[in-house]
Amino acid sequence: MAIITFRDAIREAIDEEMERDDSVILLGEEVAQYNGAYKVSRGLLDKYGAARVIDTPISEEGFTGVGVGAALAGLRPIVEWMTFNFSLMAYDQVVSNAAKSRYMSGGQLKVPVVFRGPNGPAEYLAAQHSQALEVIYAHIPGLKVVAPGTPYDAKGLLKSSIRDDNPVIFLESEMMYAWKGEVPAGEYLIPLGEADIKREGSDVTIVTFSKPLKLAREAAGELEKEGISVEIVDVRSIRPLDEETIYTSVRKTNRCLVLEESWPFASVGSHIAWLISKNCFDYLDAPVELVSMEDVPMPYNHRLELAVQPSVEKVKEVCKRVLYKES
Amino acid sequence: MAIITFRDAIREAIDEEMERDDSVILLGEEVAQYNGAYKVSRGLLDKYGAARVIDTPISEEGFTGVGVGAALAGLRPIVEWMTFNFSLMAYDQVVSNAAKSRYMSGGQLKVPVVFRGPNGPAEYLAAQHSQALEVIYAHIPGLKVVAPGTPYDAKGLLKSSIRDDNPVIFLESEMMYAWKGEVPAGEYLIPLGEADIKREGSDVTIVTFSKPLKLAREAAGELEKEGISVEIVDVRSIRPLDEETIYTSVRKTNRCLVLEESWPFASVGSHIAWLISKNCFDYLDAPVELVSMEDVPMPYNHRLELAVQPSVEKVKEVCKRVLYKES
Amino acid sequence: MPGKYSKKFLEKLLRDMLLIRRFEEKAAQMYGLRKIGGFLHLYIGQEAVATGSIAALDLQKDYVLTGYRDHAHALVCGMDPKVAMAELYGKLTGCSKGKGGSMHFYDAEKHMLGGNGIVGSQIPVATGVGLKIRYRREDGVVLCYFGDGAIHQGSFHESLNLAKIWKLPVIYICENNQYGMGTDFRRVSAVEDFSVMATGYGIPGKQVDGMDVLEVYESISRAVAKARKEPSPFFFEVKTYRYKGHSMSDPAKYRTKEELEAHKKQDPILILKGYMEEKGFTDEAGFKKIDDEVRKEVIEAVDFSENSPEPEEEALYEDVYA
Amino acid sequence: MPGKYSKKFLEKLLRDMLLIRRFEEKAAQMYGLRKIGGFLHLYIGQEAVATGSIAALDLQKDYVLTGYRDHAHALVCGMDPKVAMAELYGKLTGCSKGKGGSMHFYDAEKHMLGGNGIVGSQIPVATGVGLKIRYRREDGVVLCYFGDGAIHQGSFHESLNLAKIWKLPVIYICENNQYGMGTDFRRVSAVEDFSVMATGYGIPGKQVDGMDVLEVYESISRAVAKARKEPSPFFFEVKTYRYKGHSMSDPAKYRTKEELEAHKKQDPILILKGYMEEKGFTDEAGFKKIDDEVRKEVIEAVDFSENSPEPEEEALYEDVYA
Ligand SMILES: Cc1ncc(C[n+]2csc(CCOP(=O)(O)OP(=O)(O)O)c2C)c(N)n1
Ligand SMILES: Cc1ncc(C[n+]2csc(CCOP(=O)(O)OP(=O)(O)O)c2C)c(N)n1
Ligand SMILES: [Mg+2]
Ligand SMILES: [Mg+2]
Repeated sequence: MAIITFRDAIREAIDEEMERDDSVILLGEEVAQYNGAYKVSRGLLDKYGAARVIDTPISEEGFTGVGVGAALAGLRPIVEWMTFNFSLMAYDQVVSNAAKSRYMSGGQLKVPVVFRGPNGPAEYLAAQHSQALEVIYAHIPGLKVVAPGTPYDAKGLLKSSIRDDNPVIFLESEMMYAWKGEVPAGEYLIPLGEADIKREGSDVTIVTFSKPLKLAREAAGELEKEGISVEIVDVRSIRPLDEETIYTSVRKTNRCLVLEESWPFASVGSHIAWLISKNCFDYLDAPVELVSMEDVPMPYNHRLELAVQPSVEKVKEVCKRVLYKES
Repeated sequence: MAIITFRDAIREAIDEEMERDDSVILLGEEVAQYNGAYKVSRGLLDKYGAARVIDTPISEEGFTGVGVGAALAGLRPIVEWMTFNFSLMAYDQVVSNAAKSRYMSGGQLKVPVVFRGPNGPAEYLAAQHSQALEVIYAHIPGLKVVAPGTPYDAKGLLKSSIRDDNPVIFLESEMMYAWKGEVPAGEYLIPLGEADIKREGSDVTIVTFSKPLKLAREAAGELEKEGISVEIVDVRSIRPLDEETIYTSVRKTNRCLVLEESWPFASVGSHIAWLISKNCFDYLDAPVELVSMEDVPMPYNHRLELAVQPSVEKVKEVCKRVLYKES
Repeated sequence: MPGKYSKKFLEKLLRDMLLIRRFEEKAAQMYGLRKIGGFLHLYIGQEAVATGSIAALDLQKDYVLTGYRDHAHALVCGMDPKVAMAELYGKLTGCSKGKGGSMHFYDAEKHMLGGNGIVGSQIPVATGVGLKIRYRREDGVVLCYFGDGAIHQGSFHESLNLAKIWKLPVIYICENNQYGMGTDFRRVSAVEDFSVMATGYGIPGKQVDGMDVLEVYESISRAVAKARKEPSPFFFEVKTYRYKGHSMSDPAKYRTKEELEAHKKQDPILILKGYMEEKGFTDEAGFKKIDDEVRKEVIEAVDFSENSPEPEEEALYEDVYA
Repeated sequence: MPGKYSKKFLEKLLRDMLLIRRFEEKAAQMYGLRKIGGFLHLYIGQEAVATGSIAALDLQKDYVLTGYRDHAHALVCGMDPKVAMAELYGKLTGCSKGKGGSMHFYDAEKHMLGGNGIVGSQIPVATGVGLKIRYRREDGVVLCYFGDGAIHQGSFHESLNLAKIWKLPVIYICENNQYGMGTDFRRVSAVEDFSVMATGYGIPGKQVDGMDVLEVYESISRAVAKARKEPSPFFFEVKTYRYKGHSMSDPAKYRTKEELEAHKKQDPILILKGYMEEKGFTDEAGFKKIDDEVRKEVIEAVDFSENSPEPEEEALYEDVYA
């Protein structure tokens, strides 16, 4: 299998879907002539032309709503938010229109639009540019929310998202774009709503999604050397959430931590932690723990910004805590 | 003690604070000449004049940002959102500026602004007008979020919120405005971050806030007749959250349900439910349950919209479930 | 313009306006009887705007999007008054199966894409519909309606710029009925003549008398014809007036009785009726005949709604996802 | 305008522009050495805009807010270059204690209220500062800066309308440096002359040559004087050019070398230098003296930053709440 970057996996997904279906278009800031702020759309303007790969002004509310309208009218727009931080300006369009048009019209309409771009912190970007904002979308019925952690998953899930008849929020990450992984040459689809066991283990379950998957894997590797066997459940899509796969794992290991990179208060992670606490109540040998961002805005200073984020050390420490081991 | 409405309690708080401190101003759609869409600000224009009670155009992003800027510059604006649904248009201003200016400036600035208005469903208003949106604010460090359930708490908490040097999101409810309760004549303040035991009991704890407090009380009254003793913890402020009062109650009753009216996925309620699951792990005799809105947009039809929302019946049923009683 | 319009065409306009008026009068009555709840925003007084402008469309290829004051637009697009009334009743037979209510009328088949309860929120959506038309090289246009209150939303500004740079066939229609809820538009608007706002986007802007259905029809028709040939946006400020309060709960104390009465003298139905009488196309009896037919239709709509079933509780979970 | 400006005043302008340029050249160098990380948006080429406009202010009563390209505005407001450089280094001695970085310079005492990383997000905030001035019946003004990219945000539209209806003393300055990131403004703008956009709000709008610090100073001074006397908003499109990429990671391939070189011939520092030479206020030696002083200051700023402590980890939890 080819080893390609997460960035290329995303591009391949978009490219293949644009090739396959001329109702797919891409719009956003700098997606065309600049080839994308993070070069995800490199080459697509040349291949598909300016009618299908469309540079927008800095008008997030406007072009997000345009994506909704074009979808209502029959296209399958992919809207790139340069980062999710800027989607705050377009939040009304997503919540009021994308998520609700179908319901409010009694099923007459559908809204096949994908909103995608980097979410979560990168480096040295400070408070306004380093937010993991998945919860503001995951909370809303009518939306789907997808959060791949590998190039393979990214491609298969994005293709499914583009073909989905519902509005899908697709989370990427600036730091992940350069990550590499195996991606098969031919076409494949990964259905939304299926978690994936990224590592089998018996002592403790780590439930995670998106970028922190890497931390989970690294921590699991190190813990293995200490004789601790970690199972990793990568939920991959947050909404719909594959609860059964999570519970099956936790009922086996009896111990669990949830790992994410957003703020902890009312996060996707704390929700999953409650679901497990409730649905695996009789199986849990320890409370379900959460490793997340610290509950503060992101500072610019690098030492501080690292301290704010989840880390391999933090994951290992909390794994030991749920195992009641001194660390 | 005088019996007054929630609406009047809010107005009294605003009135007293405007009287006390000329840096307090009120702005929002229809707050002045129309006396407020829900008549909360009745009489304030006459008393304080158009320089302090300011009608805005329908420009939520604009006037919310104006509130932030005026606060940065030394005023204490109270910004009324006609309803929280419309605050989606201003979300960037709250998250990017109100919540972060202090941190990003290394503590140079402060942002003493209150954003208030009705949150949650009323009646027959359908999907875009019936959202309980507290979680999109509660998730954000730098904000405080306050959610009174009685006129007494509303007045004391709003006065504290106006005097607070931080941005405070203050949740009211259209349905609550006409509710009546005892409010003492003189000035009093209720500190943010203190929960209140609204009813003592021994069998099960209901943790709640805002409008659903009423359901909790009604359910508790009915359950008492069935020999079930319910303790009600009204958290009153969501951020900061008074965790200790919650845990003390649950460690006593050993059973708990959290009651709210927002969607359940990654809600304030599911977060509290996880906190309890974790921090009262050794005390819980049953999983912590959540009673919330159903996970769907709000339908217009009245039968459906009632079915969507938490009810006394649902609360009673879930109380019995956590007590392992057949209902 | 003698002989410019056929009797048939004028009768259709008259019938549409009468249908809106009688439909809403009945809805208000049913609201009083608590058959209908929540917000009910009446269009009475503004009938000429939706009627005259949508008359310029071909709904095979054109589209309509508006705000929450949307009954008229749906009816003129051809929504069955039964289905419309049933939606107000929250019945399963309503256009949105009782899930939408007054603010959320949709008729996908007739290209009426809503109703929107969030002021200004439909403007970018309508712009996106225009993008689809342009992308597909169709010769349709979009009519995007919003109020004088909505014009101060950022969504207006962003959309007009987008429509201009992408040459989208979207006709933006500000229905200036003088008030946004209780607020006289002059109190919250930097300019009194909104048509100048189009200048900032290099878009043609025009004020139109919205009480005269033929003036509306002519202005919009011209823009539609141009946009069909060479896709590009247009902006209209249509001056109109609502006779009722903002919604059923608004006593409208912010205006004088004299002001209201003065506007009622410019009633769009009476103006058209007068014109038709002049042309010899109608008389009292002819007018009454149409009015009676329309009234009957509205009564049938009420009967239909009364006798329609409510949605089952399970319907809650349907239509969340496709 | 012979004799209009004192030598001292012109030297101050020259020094400010040189300080910006040398400060940023050094910052770019330190970025290359990885002493500074993240986004670093340089103002080089645009110096005349911040310098000329802020020179018109009295920062006892006036305020400045801008976007993420904010070093210049902070320095001209009087922020110590040491404190500015230390912020880029993320040091405790930085203006924001190392928490803000390049995009978040603040100097509350000098009324420089930021730096903002979200395009257009500062515009309503600046408008709110104007509201405070008006409410307190002060005679201050606010300068609100934003880019050609920001003008298409809804926040611009909403703010200008608010400022007009409330008569706020806010001077909106669009720094049109021709590009928003990689996008030539003409590609995404319905109009080429942004000053016409002011018409839609009944606000005076004017284009200004932003490479000529005195033209900037004069235009803004006049507006400041008017707004002090009778509070009201103004809008300026200041035409300028950035020599560097959008941020350090941008190779700026979207423009030709010729275009860049042509603009460099209009260098704001050289223009002022030439003017001062003409007036006999400076010569090569005099210019070099100021430049050397400024360069020394910048080196001291680097030394200061190098030797400053990092914040302690506990600082994380500080400054979240007041
Ligand atoms: C974003 C938003 N803000 C506020 C409201 C509440 N609201 C509903 S209608 C309305 C007035 C709108 O006036 P206008 O645009 O003139 O339309 P009209 O009602 O006159 O048809 C307001 C403030 C809303 N629905 N959405
Ligand atoms: C709301 C928002 N959208 C997008 C971005 C990413 N971004 C940062 S700067 C920029 C270009 C801004 O251009 P302009 O306003 O002309 O300012 P300049 O950089 O030229 O000074 C973009 C798109 C952002 N920071 N905020
Ligand atoms: Mg109106
Ligand atoms: Mg620019």
